[in-house]
This record gives sequence, structure tokens and C-alpha cells, in this order.
Amino acid sequence: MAPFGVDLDYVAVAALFCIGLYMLVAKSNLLKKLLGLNVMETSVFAFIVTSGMVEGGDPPLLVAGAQPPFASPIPQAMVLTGIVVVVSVTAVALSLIVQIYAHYGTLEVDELKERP
Amino acid sequence: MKGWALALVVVVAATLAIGVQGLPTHDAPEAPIHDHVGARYVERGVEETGMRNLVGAVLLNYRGFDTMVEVVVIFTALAAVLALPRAGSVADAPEALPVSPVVLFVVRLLAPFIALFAIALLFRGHVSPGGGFQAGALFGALFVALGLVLGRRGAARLVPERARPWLQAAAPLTFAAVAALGWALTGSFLGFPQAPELHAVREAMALALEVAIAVGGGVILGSLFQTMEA
Amino acid sequence: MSVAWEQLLPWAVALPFVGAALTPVLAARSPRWTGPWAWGVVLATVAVTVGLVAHVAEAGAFTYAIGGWSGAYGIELRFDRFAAWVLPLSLLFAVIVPFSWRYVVVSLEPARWGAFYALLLLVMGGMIGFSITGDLFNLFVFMEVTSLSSYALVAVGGRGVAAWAALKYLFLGAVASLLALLGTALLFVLTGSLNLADVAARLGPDVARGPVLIAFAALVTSFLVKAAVFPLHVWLPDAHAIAPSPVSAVLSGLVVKTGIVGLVRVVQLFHAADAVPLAGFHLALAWLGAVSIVMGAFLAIFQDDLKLMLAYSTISNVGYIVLGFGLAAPYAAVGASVHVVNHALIKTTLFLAAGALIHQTGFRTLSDLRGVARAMPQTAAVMAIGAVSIVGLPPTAGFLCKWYIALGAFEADRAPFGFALVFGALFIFVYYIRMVNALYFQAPVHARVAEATEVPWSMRAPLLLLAASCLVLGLLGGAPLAFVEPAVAGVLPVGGP
Amino acid sequence: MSDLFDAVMLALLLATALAVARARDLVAAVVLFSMYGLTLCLVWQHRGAPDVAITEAAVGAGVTTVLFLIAVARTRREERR
Repeated sequence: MAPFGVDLDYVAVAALFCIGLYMLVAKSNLLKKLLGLNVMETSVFAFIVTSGMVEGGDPPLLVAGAQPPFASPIPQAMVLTGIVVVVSVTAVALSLIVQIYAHYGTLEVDELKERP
Repeated sequence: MKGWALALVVVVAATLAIGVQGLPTHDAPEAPIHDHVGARYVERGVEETGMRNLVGAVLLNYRGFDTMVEVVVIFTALAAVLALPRAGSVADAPEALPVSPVVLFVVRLLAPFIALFAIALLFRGHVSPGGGFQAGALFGALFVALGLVLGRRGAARLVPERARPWLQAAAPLTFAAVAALGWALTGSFLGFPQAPELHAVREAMALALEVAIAVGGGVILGSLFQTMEA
Repeated sequence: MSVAWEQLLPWAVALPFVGAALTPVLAARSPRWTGPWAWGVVLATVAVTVGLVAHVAEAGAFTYAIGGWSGAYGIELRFDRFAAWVLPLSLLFAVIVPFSWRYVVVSLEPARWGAFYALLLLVMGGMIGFSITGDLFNLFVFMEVTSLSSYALVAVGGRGVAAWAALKYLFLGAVASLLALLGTALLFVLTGSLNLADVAARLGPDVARGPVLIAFAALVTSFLVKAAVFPLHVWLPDAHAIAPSPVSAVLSGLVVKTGIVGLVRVVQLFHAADAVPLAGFHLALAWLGAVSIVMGAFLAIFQDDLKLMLAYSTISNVGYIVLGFGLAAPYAAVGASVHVVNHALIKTTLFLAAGALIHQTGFRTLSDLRGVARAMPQTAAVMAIGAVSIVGLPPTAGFLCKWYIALGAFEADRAPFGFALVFGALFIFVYYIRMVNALYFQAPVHARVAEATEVPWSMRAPLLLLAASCLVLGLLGGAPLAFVEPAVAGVLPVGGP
Repeated sequence: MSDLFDAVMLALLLATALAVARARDLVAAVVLFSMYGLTLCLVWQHRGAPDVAITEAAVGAGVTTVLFLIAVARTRREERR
């Protein structure tokens, strides 16, 4: 979709990336930071999937009745892999966050920095 | 802090805005993404892999090595969580999450259907959207939902204690086994035989991978949930 | 009978992964055997890698098409001389794993043994895969295995502080991985390919410059974070100092090097494609390296905590490597490549020896550990050999590397960098002298230090072996340099020296 | 028609992402994040990536959300002002 010569999809993806980045760097709460990281990651996935789309294209399922052009299967496979990677990292991060809270009693970075 | 963060975001936004300018339009069929490797997959994928779902063909066959490493990544997450010191003693662990009766009812109602849907995704993955990962994710989600309903003990009983480590390792091990089989049959690691008389073998190999990914992935997601909740 | 070594390349990755997957299975039956099992897996992997390296030294670089899909149509492994040079780093696991037996038994409850060894094997497999893959996305996935297991290994040792250090590492590491994925995605959109060589071939002059530059910047930034080059090093000191000592050795000696390997791969790609102004980039890299050398060494001087000092020393030494590649002069690049391995060996020695001292005395600062050499002469001697090697006194390998990098600086007409190098070497000299002085020439202040006993053999044997290797690598002199020279030819705008 | 659907979806994506950033109640933030994930999943389903859509719905919006909710339950619900 590109009205006025601007690729709206890519603009939206870039905006999501920036929102996630803002959460990651500006928020003090660890869980909010992690949510920001997830938003950033999904924005990159959205970029990858979008790049493989084609105007009026069908999903890359070559069953009876499917018409070319097809969306490219490679970006979709990459993103499937990526989603699983991200959930793995998120699970480990959440376990660490729970431990940090159990020990320090806070999730705010500025308070954590003051403790030894 | 906030000002510094905003400045960083503005810089990144500007960089991305410039970067977006020169990118090929994604909707155009003549973009490099559709024209080089992608074109061959669309053209010959079905013949070369025997799978009509090309995403599955890429995941299991053309780029199967990525998927092998990816199941190792999930396994790593499990090993990571299991290697961490246990949080607190049993005494200060909070009780199970409070769950409303409506949720309980809905989960009980939906559980068989979710399971059915996951199995359908698994076994029809070569001709329709779906496949091992999607089914595994659904199994995992089902695990989590049942954990809410049955409580920790009940959910733990779904997977027998003795089989658990094997099931958690199922995906990487099956991948290695299939890779070795391909090595023996075709001479290349993770190779799928293409000869017509070996099509049944090829399908069996793909199915073994799908099932292992679904079971292994589902069990690991469920274990992650249980370890975090415990 | 000749073994078809090419055929074994994917197993160099698959073996540690299978071993890791089976470790928890074994742990469920008898946790005691997980350590020896992990060691067995490491030795098998090392046997394969050594065979492969010998094969490459003889027959030259080769590629392996996974699943028979050659070129860009599948995933290709590429085993060139640079990979052959960094791959033997996995040898170090063969001493780190037995060293950690005692630590594991003393510090972790049996339920966690399996997971700990599994993570060590996963780091190893991930690093091997990272160095041999010829595919951009595959590079990313391998990087994730290595990173994710490293985050967890940092947190294994303790509750609050360790978890916080690990989480900081995780956040920065995840952003770095995300940047690598973004760069990969951009290159894929521009060329339609993920194969490193194919991408390089297709990044022709008609491809838009803006996205290419962003992809390049994203990939380079990602690997600079992983390599902990100065302004991007903030995650390193805490993570490396707080982690259990065998883990510190793995992280500081080996995992940091994945950033360097990634950097080399990216520069290779863009050099072949001639798509970005590499001259300016090399200059920036050289500056970053020089700043890292000086700042890392400077900050290390002020550390009383032994492991924290070693961690800052890693930043400084990575600076040497980055400077060496940044100078883009043949001598410097050869020196830098050798220093990759050299520093891995020495830093592993130092961290394990530090771990041994901490393990036996319970103290971790230099002021508490004063005079420990009297009670633990062998461990202290290993520490001293490591210090002499890393400072780079003439007979050791450290000297040769730095000498080559300095030669490169003059060769490239960048004498100021030569001064940065000398300056940094002076700082490094100061703090290692301080360390040796504290261990040897000061009186013990704690009874526990004065009465400490030498470490058990499961720890002592690895230490002595490592110290001997440090000396041997130094005495080998030019031999490693000769092996690496052809390897760096592809990394540079100009041919070998 | 299709363009309109896409535009609405993109707007909804940005709105949910901003809402996640703004929410002080962490449970609300997590639930909004799962809405964000489901919106993304609809976009992908609509535009030729059903495989990714199913996975995002199950993993991105489902499993991730539950893991986050457990973490919130075991820590603190409010982000400090």
C-alpha cells in the first residue's frame, strides 16, 4: 500500500520499532522494558513478512485453485523461526526478572542501581 | 534520562526514515525477494520437497538446518530456566493464580477442541497452513490452560516424570536422527531423498520432524510455564 | 584409509547439540555422570574439529551444502582458513569442563547439574556453528544459541546480583541480536538471498545505498556490542566478574570472540561487494579499538576485585584485536587474528586460576588475596605466567601479536595508533605487576589465605596444562602467524604481507 | 476495501503499541500487548501469511502473554510513578 509514494507499511513498521525502542530505553520498569523489546522484535518480523508480500498474492500454498503470484515463503519461514527465538529469550528474561524481584523487592532500574 | 532516550529514538527514527526510501516496493512481483531464490522455491518446491505448503518446505527441507538450530534455541531456554537457582522456598511461593469460574468452564470446554485443532495443524501441515511449530505452540498453550484448571499437580501428571526429559529433548534428537538418515541415504546431512521410489521415506522423515517439533516444543513450553509458576 | 573430513563438518555442530539434549536425560538418572559425559562430548567434538582443521591446512577451504541444496538455495557451511583458525578455540572447553566439576559439586544442587553442562555444550555448539556457517540467517540463529546460554550461565551462580548482571547482559545482547536480524532482513530484501557469498555477489552498484548502509551499520553495531568494544561494553564487567569462574573463562575467552568473528564475516561480505565506503569504516574501527585499549586498561588499574580487573582487561584486549583489523594493514590483521586465539587461551588461564584462588580462600579482592602465593604456589605461578603472557613480554605469544599490530600501524602510516598501543600496554603492565606484586610480595592479611591449600587435581591439572600451552604458543613464534596469513587475505582490501 | 482494512489495521497496531507504552498497570500493559499481537496476526492472515499468523497468535499473543502474566503475578502490578 503506497499512497503518495510513501510505503505506509514500512512507515508503520519503523514507527513500531521506535515505540518499542522508546519503551526499552526510557521506561524504568523491567517488565515494561521487556515489553518494549518484544514490540521492537515484532516490528522487525512485520518488516520481514511485509517484504515478502506481493500485490494480490496468495499464501505460498500450492494447492488446487491457488493462483500465482504467491507471497515469498522464505520470509515467512524466517519469521516463524524468529518468533520461537523471541519467546525463548522472553521466558529466560522473565525468570531473571522474577528472581531480581524476589531478591531486591523492586523492578525499577534506578532503584536497582542504588543497591549493592 | 527521558531526554536522552527521546534523542536516541529521534536519531533512530531519522535513520530508518532514510533507510526506507531506497527499499524495493514490496508489493511488486519483480522485487529481488520474489525473483531469485524465492522463484525457484515456487517453481520447483513441490516437486523437490513433496510439500504443497512452501513455508513448510522451506522450514523442514531447504532451510531445515535453521530449524534444527531453532529447536535447540527452545531447548536452550528450558536448560537456562532449569539452571537458574530456585526462586525462594516453598513457603514464600505464592498460591496458584486465582482463576475465575468462567475461565475454568471455558478452558474445560475448549481444551478438546484446541487439542483437535493442534493435531489437525500437525498432520495437514504439508497441504494447508500449519505444521510442527504451530501445533507445538498450541499444545504448549493448551498445557498452560490446563495448568490453570487442573492445578500444578494435575498438569504435571499430563507428562509422566520418567518420559519428560526424553520428550523435552525430542526435537533436537529427532532432527539429528533424521539428519543422520539423510546422510546415509543421500550423502548430505539432513538431505531428503528425491528418487520417486523413496517418496514414502521422504514423507516419513518430514512427518517425524513435524511430530517431534510439535511434541518437543509443546512439552518445553509447558515446562517453562510450570517452572516459572513453581 | 582416508576419512572424508568434509562430510563431518555438520557433525561438529550436531555433536555438541545432541550431547546437550541428552545431558538432562542422563541427569534424571545419575547427575554424577553428567560432568564426565559433557567432557566426553567435548572430546569427541574436538576430535572432529582437529581433523577438519588438519584437512583444511592440507587441502584448503571448502563448502558443505546442507541437505544437498547448494549455493543460495539452501544453507551452506563454509570452512575457510579463518574458521579453521578460530575453531580450535573449542579445545579450551576440554579443560574448562573438567575444571568446573569441582565448582558444580560444591556450589550447585544436583538437580541443576544437567542443565549447567547442557548450557556449556550449547555455548560450544553455537560458537562452532557461528564460525562455520555461510548463511546470514543461520548466523543469527547460532548467535542466539550462544547468547541465550551465556545469559543463563551468568545467572547460575547466585540470586540477586547475578540475575541482575545477567538481565543487563540479556537486554543489550537481545538488542544486538535484533540489529543483526534487521541487517540480515534488509540485505535479504535488497538481494533476495541469505547466502553470504551470494549476497556479496548481488549487492551490485544498482542497489540502493541508503538501506545497504543501514544494514551494514546494524550488523557492525550488533557485533561490536557482542565483542564489548568500548562505548558498547557496559554489559561486560558485571557479567564476567559475577559469573562462576569457569563461566567467566568461557565468556571472556570465547563468547566475546563471536563478535569478532561476526565482524570479520561482515567486513568480508561488504569488501567483496564493494558496496560501502570501507576506508572510513576501518578508520572508525581503529579509533574504537584504540579507545577500548586505553579505557579498558585504565579502568582495570582501579579494580581491587580480581575478576573485575580481568574483565576490564578483556575490553582492552578486544581493543587490540579491533584495532588490528581496523588498521587494514596485512601485518596488523595477522597480529589481530593471532591475538583472537592468544587472548582466548590466556584469559581462560587467568580466569580459571583466579577461580581456583577464590575457590580455596573465599576471597576475591587483591587486597584480601595478598601473599597467597606462599600457600598456593602452583596456582599463583599459573597466574603469573598468564600475566606475563598477556602483558606481552618478548618471549611470549602476546608480544608477537602486539608487535605485528604495531608494525601494521606504521605500515599504514598511522603511527598515532602505535602510540595508543604502547600506552595501553603500559597500563596493562601496571595492573598485572600490581597483581603479581600482591600475590607474591605482600604478607597475607587473612589467616585463611595464609593457610589455604593447593587446589584439588581436577582443577590443578587443567591449570598447569593451560599455563604450559601459554608458554608453548609463545615459543612457537611465527608458526601461527604463517597459518593465519592466507586466512586474513580475504578480510582485507589488500593481499597478505 | 482492502486498502481501508489495511489502513485501519495499521492504525490499530500503532494505537495498541502506544497504549502498551502508556499503561501504568502492568496487567493492562500485558493484555494490550496481546491485543497488539492479535492485530498483527490479523494483518498477516489477511495478507498471505497464514502460517505466521497462527504462530503469532499461539506464541506471540498466547504463550508470551501468559508468561508475562505469571511474572506480573509474582512481582508487582503497578509500574512506579
